[in-house]
Amino acid sequence: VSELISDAHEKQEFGLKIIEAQEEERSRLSREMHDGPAQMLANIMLRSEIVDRTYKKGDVDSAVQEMRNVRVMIRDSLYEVRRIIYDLRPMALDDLGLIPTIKKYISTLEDQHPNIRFKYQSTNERLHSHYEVALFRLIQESIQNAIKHAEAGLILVELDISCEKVVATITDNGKGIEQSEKKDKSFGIIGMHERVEILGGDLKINSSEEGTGTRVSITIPVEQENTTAN
Amino acid sequence: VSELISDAHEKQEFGLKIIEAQEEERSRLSREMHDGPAQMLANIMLRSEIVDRTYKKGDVDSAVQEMRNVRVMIRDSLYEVRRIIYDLRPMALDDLGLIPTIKKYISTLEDQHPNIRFKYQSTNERLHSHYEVALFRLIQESIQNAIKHAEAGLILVELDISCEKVVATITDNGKGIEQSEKKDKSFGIIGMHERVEILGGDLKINSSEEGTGTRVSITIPVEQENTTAN
Amino acid sequence: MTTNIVLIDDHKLFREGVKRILELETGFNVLAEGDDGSAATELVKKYKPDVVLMDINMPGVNGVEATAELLERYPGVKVIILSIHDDENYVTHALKSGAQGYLLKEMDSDALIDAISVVSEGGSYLHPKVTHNL
Ligand SMILES: Nc1ncnc2c1ncn2[C@@H]1O[C@H](COP(=O)(O)OP(=O)(O)OP(=O)(O)O)[C@@H](O)[C@H]1O
Ligand SMILES: Nc1ncnc2c1ncn2[C@@H]1O[C@H](COP(=O)(O)OP(=O)(O)OP(=O)(O)O)[C@@H](O)[C@H]1O
Ligand SMILES: [K+]
Ligand SMILES: [Mg+2]
Ligand SMILES: [Mg+2]
Ligand SMILES: [Mg+2]
Repeated sequence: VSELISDAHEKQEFGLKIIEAQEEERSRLSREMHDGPAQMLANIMLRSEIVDRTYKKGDVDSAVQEMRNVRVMIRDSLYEVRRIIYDLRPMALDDLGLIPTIKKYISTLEDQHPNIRFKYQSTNERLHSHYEVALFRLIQESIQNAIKHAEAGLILVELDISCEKVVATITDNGKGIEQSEKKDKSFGIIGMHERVEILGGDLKINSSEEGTGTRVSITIPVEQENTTAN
Repeated sequence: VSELISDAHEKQEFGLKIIEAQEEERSRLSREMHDGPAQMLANIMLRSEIVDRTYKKGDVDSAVQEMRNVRVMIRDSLYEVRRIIYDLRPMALDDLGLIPTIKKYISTLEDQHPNIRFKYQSTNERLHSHYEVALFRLIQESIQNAIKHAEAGLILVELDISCEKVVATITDNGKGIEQSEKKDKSFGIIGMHERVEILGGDLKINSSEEGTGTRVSITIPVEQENTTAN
Repeated sequence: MTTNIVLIDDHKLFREGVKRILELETGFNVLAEGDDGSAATELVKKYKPDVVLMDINMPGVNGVEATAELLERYPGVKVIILSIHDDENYVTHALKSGAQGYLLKEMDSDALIDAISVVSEGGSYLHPKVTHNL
């Protein structure tokens, strides 16, 4: 009986961790919406006020110029909203699957990093959508970390999908993770650990501060869609 | 050994269910953003295009008038974004705790239902924030269901917070749940079951189609903040 | 008579908007601007404005903390909080810091000018939409 209780307790602990992750994500999203679209719309409100004011003062040219500014700002907000929507759920994932979505994602990062390479091997079957989503998020966070923090000349993304497991490695030749730099508000790596644990997988981060870079290795056991028992 | 494996398997199953819930929420949010702010901003882009055209035709007065219309639309989008931000995380929950937040929430529903009553009993301690958030969501969904589907004259929300458990019941005297009406796209009740399971609690829904209404009973074992071991 | 203003907000475009509106009005002068709550006390010390317009949500020191700190050292200065949120919790929290005004960022320019005028003359100002929620 006591074992049952401790099992139930462990399950609840685990569940709570996940609710925590979920609420953390909600807060992050709400901050993102606040600093992005909400703030941008407030800006637009204000600027469109200026159109009115300048026009009333008889300065038609300035009013028209302001109107153009407003339009540019409206377009930017729309893009920002679209970006958030995409981040919530890359459409391509459901339609095309993991590998094309990663390809497409990396192609959108050209502005952010000039040298991201993608190598993959696959038995070519679709994974269950939960795995695809989770793997996409894990790879996305690892790439973002390499872009934001590593100052690397090269970021290499490797993906190997076989019948019983998926192995993803994200390697950069940058400056490595400085232990002292760990911030309170960083949830990227913590979130990755949680996600991998949920999936019963394994996450290793090897990094040296001698400038030989960082390697994130993710291994997830999977059942492929077509080989699923039920 | 085989027991260990089956344990690991069960944990993974459980984890996957949660990822599913999380992704379901993401999809919902992304739909909401798409149908709300994104659509609204696209309309605004179009309208502001008209402003420009009208201006180029030399009709400055109309252009400025049209700009005022655009402003109203921008304000509506801002309200919509703000609503989404609130839904992500009711601010009051962190500041005030569960009972005041529910009171406040119910007070905002006056437009939607004329007769929602709230009764509560509490040892008056704050619960751990995960419990507060989860309970708020469960109660919110149950009230929303009663408002949307029950056609009830009265919705009664009861909350009893004691040292070792929280019991919430949401009762309506409406038409009951029609089994045939269960839709594919409904995630409310499914999501509630998942959340309650995470918390190691119990969810019962009693409903009859003879118009005696529906009762949702939620029981969650808790440790209160001040009695937590660590 | 000119009302002198210091403007604290982390969004440059928003600051520009506020400045443009106040430039178009006579009697208002934006002396300085900052993008973080921690800048407020320094700027007030240096420029001695009548009114500070203070955003709530900023990275680093937020507007409510900054207002409390500012008013402790310079009790004579008037502060108007700027916020996206109309939630009453936000408003009461913000007013507890000692601010004299609360303005939603969706304000029209009349509300902005009203608020500054009222507050600089010793009154207090709540955005009409906020008053409704309280
Ligand atoms: N590839 C990398 N190269 C160098 N440093 C890294 C790398 N990845 C992570 N780091 C360091 O580890 C820290 C923690 O990373 P983590 O992803 O958890 O947080 P973050 O990226 O700072 O914030 P968030 O992911 O929440 O936006 C980073 O702040 C950075 O200092
Ligand atoms: N209190 C109630 N009275 C009558 N019918 C109900 C009540 N609660 C739920 N139902 C019925 O059960 C169905 C499933 O409810 P559920 O909350 O899962 O989905 P939904 O409310 O339709 O959609 P969603 O919650 O995803 O917006 C509803 O569509 C409705 O027909
Ligand atoms: K701001
Ligand atoms: Mg990161
Ligand atoms: Mg529902
Ligand atoms: Mg801000």
